[in-house]
Amino acid sequence: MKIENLERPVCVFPLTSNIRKKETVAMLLAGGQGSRLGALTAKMAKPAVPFGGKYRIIDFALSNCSNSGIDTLGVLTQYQPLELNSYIATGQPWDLDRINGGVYVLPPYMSAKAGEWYKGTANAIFQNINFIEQFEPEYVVILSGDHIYKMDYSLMVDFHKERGADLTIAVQTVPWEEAGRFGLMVTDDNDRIIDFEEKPENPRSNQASMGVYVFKWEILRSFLIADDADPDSSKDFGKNIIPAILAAGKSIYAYDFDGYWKDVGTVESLWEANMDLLSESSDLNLYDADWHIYSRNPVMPPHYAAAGADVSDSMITEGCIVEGKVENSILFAGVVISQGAQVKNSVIMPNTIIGNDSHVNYSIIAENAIIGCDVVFEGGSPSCISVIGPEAVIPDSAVIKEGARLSAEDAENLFGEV
Amino acid sequence: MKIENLERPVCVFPLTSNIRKKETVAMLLAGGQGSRLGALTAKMAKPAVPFGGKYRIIDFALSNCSNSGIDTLGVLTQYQPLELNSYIATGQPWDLDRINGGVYVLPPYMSAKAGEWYKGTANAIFQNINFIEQFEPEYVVILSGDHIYKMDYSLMVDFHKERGADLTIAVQTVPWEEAGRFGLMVTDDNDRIIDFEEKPENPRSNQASMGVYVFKWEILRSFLIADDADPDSSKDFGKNIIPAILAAGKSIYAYDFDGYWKDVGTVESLWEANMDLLSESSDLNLYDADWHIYSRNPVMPPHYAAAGADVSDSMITEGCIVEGKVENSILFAGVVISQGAQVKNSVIMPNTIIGNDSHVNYSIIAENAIIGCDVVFEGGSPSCISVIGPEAVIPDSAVIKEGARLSAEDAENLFGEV
Amino acid sequence: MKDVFGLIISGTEDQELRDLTMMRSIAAVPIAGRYRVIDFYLSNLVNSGIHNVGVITYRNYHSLMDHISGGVEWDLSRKRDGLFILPPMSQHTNHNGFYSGTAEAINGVKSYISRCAQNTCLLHTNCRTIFNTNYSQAYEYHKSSGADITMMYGIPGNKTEPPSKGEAMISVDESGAVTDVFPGRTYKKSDYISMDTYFINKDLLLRLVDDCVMRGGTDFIRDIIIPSLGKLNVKGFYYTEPSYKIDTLERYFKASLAFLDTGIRNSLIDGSGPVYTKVKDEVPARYSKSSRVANSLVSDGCYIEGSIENSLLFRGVQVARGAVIKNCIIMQESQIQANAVLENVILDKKCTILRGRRMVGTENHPMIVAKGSTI
Amino acid sequence: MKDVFGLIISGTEDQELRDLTMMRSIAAVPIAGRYRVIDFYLSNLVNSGIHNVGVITYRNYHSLMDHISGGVEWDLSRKRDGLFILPPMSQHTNHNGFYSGTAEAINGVKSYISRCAQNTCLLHTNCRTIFNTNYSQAYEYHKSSGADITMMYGIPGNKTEPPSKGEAMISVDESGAVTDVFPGRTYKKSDYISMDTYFINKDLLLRLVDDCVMRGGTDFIRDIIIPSLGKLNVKGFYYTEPSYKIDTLERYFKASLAFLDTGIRNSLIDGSGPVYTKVKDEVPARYSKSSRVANSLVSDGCYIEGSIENSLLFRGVQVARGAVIKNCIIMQESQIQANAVLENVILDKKCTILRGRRMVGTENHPMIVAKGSTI
Repeated sequence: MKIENLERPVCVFPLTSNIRKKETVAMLLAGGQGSRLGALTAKMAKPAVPFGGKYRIIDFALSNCSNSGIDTLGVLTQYQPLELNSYIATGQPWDLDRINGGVYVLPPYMSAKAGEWYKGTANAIFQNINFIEQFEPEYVVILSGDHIYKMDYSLMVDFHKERGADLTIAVQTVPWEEAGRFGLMVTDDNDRIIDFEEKPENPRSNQASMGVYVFKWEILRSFLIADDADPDSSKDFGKNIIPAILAAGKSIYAYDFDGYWKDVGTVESLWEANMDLLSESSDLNLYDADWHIYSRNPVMPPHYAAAGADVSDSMITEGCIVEGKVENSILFAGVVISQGAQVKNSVIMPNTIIGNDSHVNYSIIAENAIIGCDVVFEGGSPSCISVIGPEAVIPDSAVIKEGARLSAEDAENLFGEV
Repeated sequence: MKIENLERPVCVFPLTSNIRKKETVAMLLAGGQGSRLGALTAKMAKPAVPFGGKYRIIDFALSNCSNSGIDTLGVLTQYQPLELNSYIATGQPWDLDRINGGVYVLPPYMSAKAGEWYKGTANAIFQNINFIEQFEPEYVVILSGDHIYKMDYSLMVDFHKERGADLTIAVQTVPWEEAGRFGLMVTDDNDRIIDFEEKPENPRSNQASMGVYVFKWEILRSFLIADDADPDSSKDFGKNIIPAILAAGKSIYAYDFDGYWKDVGTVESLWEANMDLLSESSDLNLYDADWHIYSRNPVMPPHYAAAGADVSDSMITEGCIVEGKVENSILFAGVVISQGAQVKNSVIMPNTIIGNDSHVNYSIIAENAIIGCDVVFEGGSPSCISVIGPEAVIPDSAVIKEGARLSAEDAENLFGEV
Repeated sequence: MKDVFGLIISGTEDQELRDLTMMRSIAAVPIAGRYRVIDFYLSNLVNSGIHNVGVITYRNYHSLMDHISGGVEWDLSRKRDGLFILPPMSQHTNHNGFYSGTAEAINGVKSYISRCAQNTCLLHTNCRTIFNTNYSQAYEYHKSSGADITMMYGIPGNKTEPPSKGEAMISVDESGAVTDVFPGRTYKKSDYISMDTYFINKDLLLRLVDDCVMRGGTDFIRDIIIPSLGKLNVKGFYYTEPSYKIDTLERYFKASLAFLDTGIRNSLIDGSGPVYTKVKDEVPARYSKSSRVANSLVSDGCYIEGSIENSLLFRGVQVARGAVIKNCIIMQESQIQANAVLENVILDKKCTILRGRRMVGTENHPMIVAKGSTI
Repeated sequence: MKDVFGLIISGTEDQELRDLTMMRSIAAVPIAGRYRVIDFYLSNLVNSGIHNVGVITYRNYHSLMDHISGGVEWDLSRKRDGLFILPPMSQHTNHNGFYSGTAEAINGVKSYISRCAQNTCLLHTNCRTIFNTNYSQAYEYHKSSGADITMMYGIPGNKTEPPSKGEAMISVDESGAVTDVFPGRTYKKSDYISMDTYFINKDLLLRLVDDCVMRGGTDFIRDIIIPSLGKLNVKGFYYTEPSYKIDTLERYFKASLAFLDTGIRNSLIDGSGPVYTKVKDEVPARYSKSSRVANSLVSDGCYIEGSIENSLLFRGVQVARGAVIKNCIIMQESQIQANAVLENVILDKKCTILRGRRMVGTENHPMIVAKGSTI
């Protein structure tokens, strides 16, 4: 006998699980701080920010994966991952607790040589090449955890296969006047991307990248390795990997997506996306039985609307108690709107209390905050939203200026300890 | 109404889970590289190293927690956590997939200010104070993930409560001649610790610390915070926290544990602990129905012993194929012992193949290795164990010197690519 | 409570609840806007630290099994112990699979009982009481009093009504010993009503049940408890917290509406620990411009355009513009079309009330509409 | 296979397996050293990408439910779809809960079938074949041939024996159409044996079953398939991979021993995908100094001091010093005491063979010892 004739027995699996080959693996970038959301992301990563009464931003990407039949994905975390870790946990709420595949949270780690933080979106994937390799995928889908949209990735993968593309980038047609804010794809008549412009002054295209990519894994792998060796690279998909693939003459296609899609990177866009849920005309429909958006929620009793409650044009979820008036607003679990309080055009995150006779308008109030009695939120408008951070306490009779942004510490400094 | 009268509704839970108060929380230190295990820990943390045919080292601490009724624990990882993450996953094999509590893997993370690796055992706990606080525990048990032992922590917590201790340290009585290798506790007649010596030349005690601590959480918390502020501290339990608590005159008790306990920090001690499973006289009993050691294993068929097999005094698990001779050895899942091969006094880790007519003796061969045909392992003894690393390939007719330590790369350099 | 396991008989002939128990056992009846009756039983056990629970199923147990199977929501999905669904038939019965009485039900699951690692059984012979408790006090009493059997009894919240036919009332002497157990409708010797909840040693239970079945007995109270009075040490533990019987339709209706009281609701839903139930993926409740709501409990998935008062809406209920709902219990996924009027009505799951229809019951005789009806 | 759901009838009257099916349905019979028969069925479905599976239970389904409940091991613990255990009784039957034939069994779970999101049913009318396959080819054939019903048929590995009484044989013409279905023991028109596996449109299945039951029919083959021949487009799909019938004790014995052949074992355990089963926490098998083992499959938890040859040992079997086991199937947790001799014996679970006892069967008539016996 010779060594080359030795054979492993059948049914031999890797140590920890029955991992089998997967055609498609998704990698979800969820490490961003989302610093433009200020106090809302002081203690949690942006994808963990609550949205729409009982969801978090990342629920959309996770539910999209689940509904698209992509059952194997890595979630790349780095900034304040505790909340996100325990939120995702086994992936059960998204039906992603698969034995063969499922969802894996991937923080940065220390190897025999050194420990390295993720230095950029591309570096985060690079550091997890081994994770991806164990599934021997043909295709890798790269997603971002901070967009609100419902998208069937499997259709995009099909498109990618049909075109035999090396890389497919999902694009949205945006109004020409706004195009300059985006990364834009210049395509030929066959949807093939011939050029790429990052926030140009004079746009040649109005097809904006959604940050959703499908790669042939072997192509992505080789470009990640080459990019890592380049000391001048900032290890970013948009700045380095995609330009390099384009320059190498690989076939890159644009996949046009015309559904609802919103980057909730600013307070105003986050507020707007929440309000879109209350709009009859919005494309953002959560009632679609074929495309459930899943989330993890503790069990609470139904919400209670007291005898004097006045509720219109709003979404209210479990555990809330409404004694006052709620108009055109979204209340998350466990929120209390006390007697005489008026909440309009606002988003009130979990377990927050609005005291008696307080008037809240055009605001996002984060979780576990306490707004005292007779507090007044002045003015405000869709382009000027006030934010009260998690755990903040606003004393009785305080006046919150329009567009104020107050973390718990700010509030304490401003009003003293209550 | 005033703000101080505002009340949250009942049944309001934290966002992600129905977390309720826990009397005792355990924190398991699993971040160590275990560099003295060489090639065995090149790609996985020491607690993930396979042990005893179908276990990993960490199974003992995890099973102890589960069997002790401690259902809430954090596992602190840092070095090569991927294997450990997917191994622990939901905690289901150890019955630790609890809704209220359960097992959490806690890697280092980046906060708004900065990202920090765990700088020492104490720093690892310090960085996770928030994690512990959410359970409002009375007691925190600190464990290490790299010892082989069966211990009912609940009895130690009871002892801690009865004594009203601030800190209780589990100790083993060791032979006086070996005492100098350990951290030793000097106690008075009431088991109260009056002094602590780290590896002294002239031991005053033979009670060695097992690295298992029960703290009053408020005490530990305050000492962790003080220690973190000290720039000269090395942030270590043994070097900093315990001496500081002792110096502060807090009540520290020694809890005497006289069961089997082994630190498998060296190749020889790891081999020895494995062999203890084959010894009739050893205290390490895996057949105890009241104290199951749980592990995660893929489903494989029963092992197959061929017509010419010769097996004695050995443990063999699922998925193995035995055609040759196996004596006083432990075979992990999916191992193949080809015709004519002889394996004695050895530990063969998962999915490794021993080629025809090869003779293996006094060795630990890691997972996924291939030992060719007619390979000879020379000599060896309990104090001189050979190690072949994961994925290593040893060509036909190679001779492995006694006590050799070869990683896959070493083997390739030595023998050339096969 | 390490040494206690729970055993729940999830239903017997519960005729008094009429249409609500036609298609399901009483344990699976929806209650309080988003729960099922058994949620209270399971949560009480789990919150008391009991992690081994057997549920004996009855005739139509599809909906019960759908609801509890796996036990994850109650943290009863475990390798050791956990939740066991015990089908009503067993290799030990010679019948066609159904038990006719509570003693027979227990007899059918003797092999489960024998296998339990715990020595004390906390037995619920029915699921017709809504209460929220931690059993540790009662268990301490059971142990310290040296009782063979401890029965929990109390005065339910809806005590102004006379006892119902199927109810067991008990008399207790000064030492706490149970002196008599008698049916509610016969004669009145005390105000104390059995909570159908017992602590009993496992081996004693097995022996009593064996003995009872051998003599042709079928009922736990009639054929086991009553004959034991005076012979065994049977103690009563007085339960002081609020509890509500739901053993008749009227009581079910009143107990449901009691949840609108914030004090009662809080004590029943989180008095000694939270009530857990199965989580569904529903969108938050949505109110339109034209909606009105007062003194009501509304679950996720509801879409309210009409007017609601003093009512409980389970998940996914639609109330169209102009519809008026007052003193009603509207179960999952029912639809109330435009301008329909409902007062003192219980709608079971998936009912449809057509445009402009009007149904009015009275407080003491609510109307009930069977599952899936279109009116 | 997105549009396919699986439906498994887990047992009927399987008298031929005698003691093995006294206490359990055939689906729960232990096989191949660590599996249960249903593991093969579930794994085949899951490995083919089918994630919605209903299992119709039969009389004694405790052990089946213990084994599969939750479905985690087969990755069938899902929010959408997953594994559904369908108790033998249903609100739609008027009987005392048991079905007497396969058509009746399906009739009892019509509500499950109607609720399935998938349009094609992959129906197993029995669990008496061991095979490892991916159904995608058969399904492609079903779709492309335009068949109303596609029956899988083949020539099982133990083909040298004559067909058994309960077996259905089929004739197929050149176009692939099934021309006849006839019982194995009557007359011989072909060598093709039905795999009891069908592809059929969900609505057609419901219609055929309705129609059958209305006319008093009970059996899927006799009362649905045979009357449909010539009227509906019933096609046969020829299955070429190895398969083993286990519908008689002799066949069960031979199929079990076939697993000792490495080629056969590999193809049955990992031919088109791995066979999943419930994981138990067992210590690796332990051999002592005095043990001897040849051509055997040995599971974890075994403790071997004696001698084993040509045998399959399930988990937790103890073989004491001097005991000799040859051509045997020893199920879970059985104990063979010192110097006992067993040859051509099937020991069911938890049997004890006392010191020095001797039991010898023959290859064609193995002895069988019922669960829990002490000999």
